[in-house]
Amino acid sequence: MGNPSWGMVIDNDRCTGCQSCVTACQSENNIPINQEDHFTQRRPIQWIRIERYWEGEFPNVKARFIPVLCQHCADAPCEPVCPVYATYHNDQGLNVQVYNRCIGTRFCANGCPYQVRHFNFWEPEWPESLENQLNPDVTVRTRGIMEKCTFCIQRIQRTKRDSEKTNTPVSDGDRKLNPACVNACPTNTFTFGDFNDPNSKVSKMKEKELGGEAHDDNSEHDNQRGYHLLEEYGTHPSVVYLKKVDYAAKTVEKH
Amino acid sequence: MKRSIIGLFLDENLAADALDDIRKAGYTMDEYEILTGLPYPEGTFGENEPKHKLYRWPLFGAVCGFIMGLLITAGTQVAYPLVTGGKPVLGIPPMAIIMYEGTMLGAIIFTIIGVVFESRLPRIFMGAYDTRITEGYIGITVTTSEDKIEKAEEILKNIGAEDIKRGWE
Amino acid sequence: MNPHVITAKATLDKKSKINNTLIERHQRSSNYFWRIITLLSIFFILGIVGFVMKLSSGFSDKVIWGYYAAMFAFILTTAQAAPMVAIAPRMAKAHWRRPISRTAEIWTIVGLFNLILFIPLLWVLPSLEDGRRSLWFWNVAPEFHGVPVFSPHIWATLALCALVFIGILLLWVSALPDLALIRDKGNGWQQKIAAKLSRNWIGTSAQWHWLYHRMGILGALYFAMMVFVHFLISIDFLLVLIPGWIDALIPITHAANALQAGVATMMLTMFCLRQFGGYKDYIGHDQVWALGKLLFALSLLWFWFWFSSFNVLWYGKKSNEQSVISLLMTGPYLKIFICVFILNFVFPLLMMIWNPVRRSFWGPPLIASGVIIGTFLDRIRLYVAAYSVPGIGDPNVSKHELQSIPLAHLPEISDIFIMIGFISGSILVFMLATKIIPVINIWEQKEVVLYEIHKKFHRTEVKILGKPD
Amino acid sequence: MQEHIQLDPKEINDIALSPILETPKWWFPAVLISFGFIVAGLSAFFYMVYNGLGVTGLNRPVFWGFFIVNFVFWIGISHAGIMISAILRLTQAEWRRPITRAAEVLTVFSLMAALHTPLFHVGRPWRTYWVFPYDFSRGVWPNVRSPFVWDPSAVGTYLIASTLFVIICLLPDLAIIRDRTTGLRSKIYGILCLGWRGTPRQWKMQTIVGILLSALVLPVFVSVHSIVSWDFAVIVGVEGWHSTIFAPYFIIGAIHSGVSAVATFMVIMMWAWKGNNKILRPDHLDAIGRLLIIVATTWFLFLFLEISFALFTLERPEIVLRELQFFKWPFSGLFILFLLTAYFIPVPMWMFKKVRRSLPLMFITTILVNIGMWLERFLIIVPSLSRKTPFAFDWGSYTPSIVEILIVTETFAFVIFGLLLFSKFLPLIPIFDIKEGMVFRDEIKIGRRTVPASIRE
Repeated sequence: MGNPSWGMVIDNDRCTGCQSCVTACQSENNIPINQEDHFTQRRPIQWIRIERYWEGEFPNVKARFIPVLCQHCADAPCEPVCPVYATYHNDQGLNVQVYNRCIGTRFCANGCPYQVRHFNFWEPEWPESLENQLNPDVTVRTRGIMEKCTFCIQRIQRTKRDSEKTNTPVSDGDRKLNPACVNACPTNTFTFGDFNDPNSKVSKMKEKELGGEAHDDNSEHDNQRGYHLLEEYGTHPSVVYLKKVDYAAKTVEKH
Repeated sequence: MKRSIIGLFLDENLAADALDDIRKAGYTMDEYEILTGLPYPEGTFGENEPKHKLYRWPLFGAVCGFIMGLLITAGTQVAYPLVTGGKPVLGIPPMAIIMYEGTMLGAIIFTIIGVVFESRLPRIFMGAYDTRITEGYIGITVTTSEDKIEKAEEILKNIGAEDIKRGWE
Repeated sequence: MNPHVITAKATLDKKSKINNTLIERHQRSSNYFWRIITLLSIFFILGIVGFVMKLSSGFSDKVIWGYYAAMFAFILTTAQAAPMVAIAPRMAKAHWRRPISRTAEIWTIVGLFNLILFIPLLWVLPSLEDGRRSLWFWNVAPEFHGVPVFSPHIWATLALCALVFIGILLLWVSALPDLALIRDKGNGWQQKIAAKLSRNWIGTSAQWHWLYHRMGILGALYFAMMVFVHFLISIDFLLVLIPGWIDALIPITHAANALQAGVATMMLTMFCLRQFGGYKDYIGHDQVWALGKLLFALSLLWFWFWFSSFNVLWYGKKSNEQSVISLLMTGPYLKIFICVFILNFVFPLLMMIWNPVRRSFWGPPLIASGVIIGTFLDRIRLYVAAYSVPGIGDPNVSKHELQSIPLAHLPEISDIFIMIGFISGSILVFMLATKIIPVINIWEQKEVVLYEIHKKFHRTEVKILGKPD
Repeated sequence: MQEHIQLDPKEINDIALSPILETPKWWFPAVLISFGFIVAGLSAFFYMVYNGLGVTGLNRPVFWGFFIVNFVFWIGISHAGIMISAILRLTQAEWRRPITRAAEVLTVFSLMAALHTPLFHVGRPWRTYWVFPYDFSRGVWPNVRSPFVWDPSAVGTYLIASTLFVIICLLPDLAIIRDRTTGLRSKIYGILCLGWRGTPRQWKMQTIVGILLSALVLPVFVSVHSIVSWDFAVIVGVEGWHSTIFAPYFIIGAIHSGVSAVATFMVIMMWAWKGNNKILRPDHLDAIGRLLIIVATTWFLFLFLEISFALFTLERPEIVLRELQFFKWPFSGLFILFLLTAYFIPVPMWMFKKVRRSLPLMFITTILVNIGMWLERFLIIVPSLSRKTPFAFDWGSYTPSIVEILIVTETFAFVIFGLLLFSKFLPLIPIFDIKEGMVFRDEIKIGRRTVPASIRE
């Protein structure tokens, strides 16, 4: 049993855009509350965000939702450009961010085509009442550094420690293992797991939806819904998206 | 104990003649020297062409710089092998860039050192010197032992130096 | 700038002596010369045979035309770039150009020859209708409908013809005084031709003024046209054939390589003239010295252009760029690419940093021959690869990406015939042209006597160069 | 073209040393004003450090703004010096002599300006030294794959090289000042010039080092801006940046802006120190003007190629970006201004000899060019970032804050301040080079005509 390669499958067909994943992420990862002025300044910090696109003319308007979080790319464009190794690829297929090492050149943020990297323009602060809800497992980031989704690495590590203590293998789809967004989603849009383990749920889904040779829109793959976000950039993400089942228009989310 | 003397000239030809006489009088080439305020074409005064090994310096520097660059690039990546963006550790293009810069830096720094060394600088004792040299005068200095200095002064006088000064070496 | 460079002693001769010796050299031609001519013509006939074989194989499949296109591009980058060696220094008023400027200009005639090579490519290259990308933006938006389907063919042809025409005009204009000289002093058939060509040149100051003026204009035009031709050829006959190859640097790289190869060609021509042509007194150290420095600089430029596109493609991991890299460099043509890299960059660099080599008579020509071979291989690497990519119609080729890398395409017998034939053919044309037009520029040679003076400066000997403005 | 005044060495000394020996009355006010701007900019910087980068106009996705624009701009200006002095030295162009030193000094100071801009840019300036490989104790090293590590290596090399170049060429002139001044000053300059005497050996070294260093610095100069351009070109995610032509395009742009800056500086020198008019002639402006026409046109060709190949892909994001860049206010306005100032106003004017030889017009046109080139960098960086991805959801825009503007003015003030100080204590005109030119200049008489000529050893 080698190292795991953590990944996620996101089924756009299930997403209702309810934003509960966003809230869960904020509270799990000590992300400062995005007040109104953060949005007006275009500086909100959302490790996961719901991209909302409207289609068609009123009255028959369709809303499209894509939850976008760090794709933990195998060939991440954000990693090699960092001058101080503040972000690199660890042995569990995670694209990790070293807050202490970061000097805030924001080069990685330009490199990332998904725009999931966020910069602390201000010192983070919480209202008095929320000071005590901060998660002790997660550091509070200072101003002037980058931060991004970690697949809730603190939960992964805790589960691994427990499993080592009790000598029981990490069970697939364990709620203690899953990132906060996965647990919070009311419609099971997300599935989290280990792509290196062929029996894991994510591997099976990927095989089913994205299997076969190089994925394209040829006819024999019509029944397959899987795709990678912006795969033309050659980033090889470890997040697989499933198309919205839509008979009217195909491949809308792919832009 | 050496004495040195300087004769000042305005006319290039006169200076050249003076140099000839001094040479004829049997002063060796490390005894007399000609000082000018600007670079004349080589051998204008029939002085002997200075030998130098300047071109070896940049090459040596380049080699040092290249090794330095190699150590920095390869060394750091081997000592701290983090995978970034699926790029190979010890990928050629990035290393090439930094090694190139190192090479050039080494070459340039050593060139400068070489120039300072080859032009025999810094020089602590000015010996016989006159501030008018930088204003277009041409100075001929003779640095030699006590007994031969008189003769040099004689020569410079006869040829018609504008001014003659003595200095210590 | 350095004492070791001796100007050829002919520059010190009297004008009349220059006249006589040069005309004499021009009129006499050894049977050694004619033996080479016969040999070359035999090879050339071989080339014609290959040419016919090619034509017989039809235009439907563009893979088999790869080497042919490479051959065309090679002559374009060497022979048709060589005249720059005459034009650029003339603009910079550099005196070292004088003995070799004519030699460089005579190479323009080879352009005529290259036109023949170009014609079949017009049939090989598909029109814009097959949906490949092109800089002509055919049919991408309603406002582009005016663009004709065959724009690449039309414009490339026009530009190439213009280039050749301007080149020959330049040669003729700059040769006028010498032709007049032969008309007056020469004899035999050469004298008759010269009499026809030299028109009514009698060397009035008005005529000289006209000459200088025209030469300036034509030179500038030739340079502009050359760059333009390289742009069109490199885009329409190379870049667009490989889907997903988006390299904005290619046109300029192509032109820069041409300059490098042109200088190398001139270096080699010069060497041959000096060793075998018997112009030892006219082609001196400072020509080799100046051209050597140029060649060195251009070889560094080659690397810089290559690296600045390679680094960008290598660093980003876009799949279309990766596939282009593996097609042109790391893939089937890896070995050729390594040779090119060594011959066009590593070898010149390592040799030329040594002053003794740069000053020697053998060093720069040696490197030049290496560069020419390198350029030849480079053209093969690019063009054969591009032409071996199946067209857009093919199912596994998308507009934006090259899905499968085609295998290396080896030359057929006809390709080899064409290579031998057309290279020797262009040399043949060059050598024949030297019989009509003196290969050393006599009037510029005499002009230098006015502007280059060796005089005594107090105790030393200095060279004084005049720069008329 | 060269009508020239033959001066004897003493006159040349007088002219070149006048700024040093007697201070012009405008000097102190100028120093004070520029220093004031520096103080203002630095205080803005500390305010920013204290409050975080939120006080700038930067946002997501426009993470890079004025600071990087400015960095690239100053790197560009810095390319003038070596361009002028190295290339013209190697081609032995006589008209280079009076302007080489000025150009090199401009290089040095603009490089310093460029080098301290990243401090303003990064989120934690007090950690910037981490990009250098210094940490042997913990074995934590920088990432040599990052263009931001290539930058310090290249720019650092360039700065060291050009500074040493200036210093080594200063030695003979320092000796002149030593002989002119008395007392302590003379002592100090005497130490600085390492006891220069002017022996043939020393002069030979001087002449050789001019050529040798030029040949060595030229490749560095090419590499520097290529590497700066790769800060952008290696990013695949930003449509406007990922182009292979960037390295040569940036270089030629840099030369365009840099040579213009040198021309501006020359005009200022002519105005500021009247004596210079004997040495710095309209001829030199004329020559530089001609050079500029060629450079500008080449640059324009690259610009054309860059744009046409961007559209060549016909990909949606690219089209969207270019629409923003060319047709959407305010960028459309900036773009037109950029085209006019960087090419379409100056170049046609330079076509006329009158313009090339008139000080005020050259001053205006070259300033225009640099406005245009600054806008060019802005138009490359900001629109590309604000239309970064196909995610229309995350498109952004950018308006600089007062803090950024203050800090940008600081860099300009810094360069001016440095040049003023230099002009007070060291000669901006390479005295011995001029003298050499006077000796090496000669004439050839052919019939009634005299042709300007020069001695070549």
